[in-house]
Amino acid sequence: KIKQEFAVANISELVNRLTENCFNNCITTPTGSLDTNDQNCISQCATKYTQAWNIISKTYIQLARH
Amino acid sequence: KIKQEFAVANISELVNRLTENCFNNCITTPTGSLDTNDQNCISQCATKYTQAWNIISKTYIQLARH
Amino acid sequence: KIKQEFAVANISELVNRLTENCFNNCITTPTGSLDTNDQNCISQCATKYTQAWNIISKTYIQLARH
Amino acid sequence: QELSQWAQKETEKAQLQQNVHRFTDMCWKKCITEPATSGSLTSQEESCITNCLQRFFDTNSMVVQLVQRKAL
Amino acid sequence: QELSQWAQKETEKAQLQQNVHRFTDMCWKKCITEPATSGSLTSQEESCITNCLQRFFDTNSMVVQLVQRKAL
Amino acid sequence: QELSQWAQKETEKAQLQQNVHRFTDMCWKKCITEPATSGSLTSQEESCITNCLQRFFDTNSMVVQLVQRKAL
Repeated sequence: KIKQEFAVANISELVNRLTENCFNNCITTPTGSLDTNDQNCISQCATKYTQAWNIISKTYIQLARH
Repeated sequence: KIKQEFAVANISELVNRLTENCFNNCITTPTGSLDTNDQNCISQCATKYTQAWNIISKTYIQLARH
Repeated sequence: KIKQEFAVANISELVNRLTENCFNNCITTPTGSLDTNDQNCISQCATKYTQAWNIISKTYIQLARH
Repeated sequence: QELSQWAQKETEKAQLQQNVHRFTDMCWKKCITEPATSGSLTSQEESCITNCLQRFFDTNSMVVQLVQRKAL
Repeated sequence: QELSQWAQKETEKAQLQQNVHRFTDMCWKKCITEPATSGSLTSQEESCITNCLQRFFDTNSMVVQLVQRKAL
Repeated sequence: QELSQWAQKETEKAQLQQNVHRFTDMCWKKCITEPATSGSLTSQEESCITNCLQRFFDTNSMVVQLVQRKAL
């Protein structure tokens, strides 16, 4: 059960960091709504951020072993 | 008494964030003293930051309800 | 023994902040290795950061007394 | 039990206040880029700050949905 | 004793995950400066992110050595 | 009682050290914008860093006074 809590905490931290970084990446000047461009940018940014997170995970585990 | 502590903590956090953001907003290159321009900027910035804090408070409470 | 722990914590925090600030100062676009220029920059930056830390220590202790 | 309910409410209130500080900081940095020259927000700055929080919540909702649909 | 070993391992894992979040955030900010226009990292962004973490570790090693040699 | 006084002093010392780290970080970011090309601060950088902390304390005093006079 604790293991699950760790996993949940991990996803929740990813959602928080992803939201903050993609909000900053895509929404330079906040307007009255998210238009199609904004939504596309956020969705693409979210995929890219997850890729970056996977790369750092792998590289970090390799580096931490040595 | 605990309630007061929360309120005090809240004002203290506002003072800290306001100081940091208005220092960065007004003092681009720190010199030997705060001149009149700096002081005017800090005082105006402090009022504006408090306005922003009030807007965010109201909007956040509205959004949190839904 | 606790005193040593405080001192160790202090050095460890200095190493962390110094690493982060000098990495950002010297490595604008990360490449496949640290070349000689990067290494010189990091070593010089580290000395400068330590100087800044000493200045802030002295000035902060003076200001905190008043 | 009433005491523990009261304690929980106070904790929630403190958390809410902390979020207000965090979001004010974030939206200030996004919307206010020039040194202050007057003692009140321009209408542009004011709407930028309101929109900033709303669009941040929209972005958060989108990200949560993408995670739930395992689209990432 | 087994329980305390298990607890220690879980704590280490949580710490490791936290570091991964911290470094992803740092290298994202360093390597991704333009708004996203496609749903995958360019090869340039990808190698920037890998290199970012490795060079950060190199920088950290250099700093630790300078401190140990009392060169600061 | 002596022990608790000692503990309090150590806590204050740790807090002071933490502040020194926080302010060094803040003033470094404000005053040092170019990559290092020499192993010591220029006189301009040096005075910027001293002034940075003093003006930050001045700003903090002004803000505290504005809050106390309920001028915000």
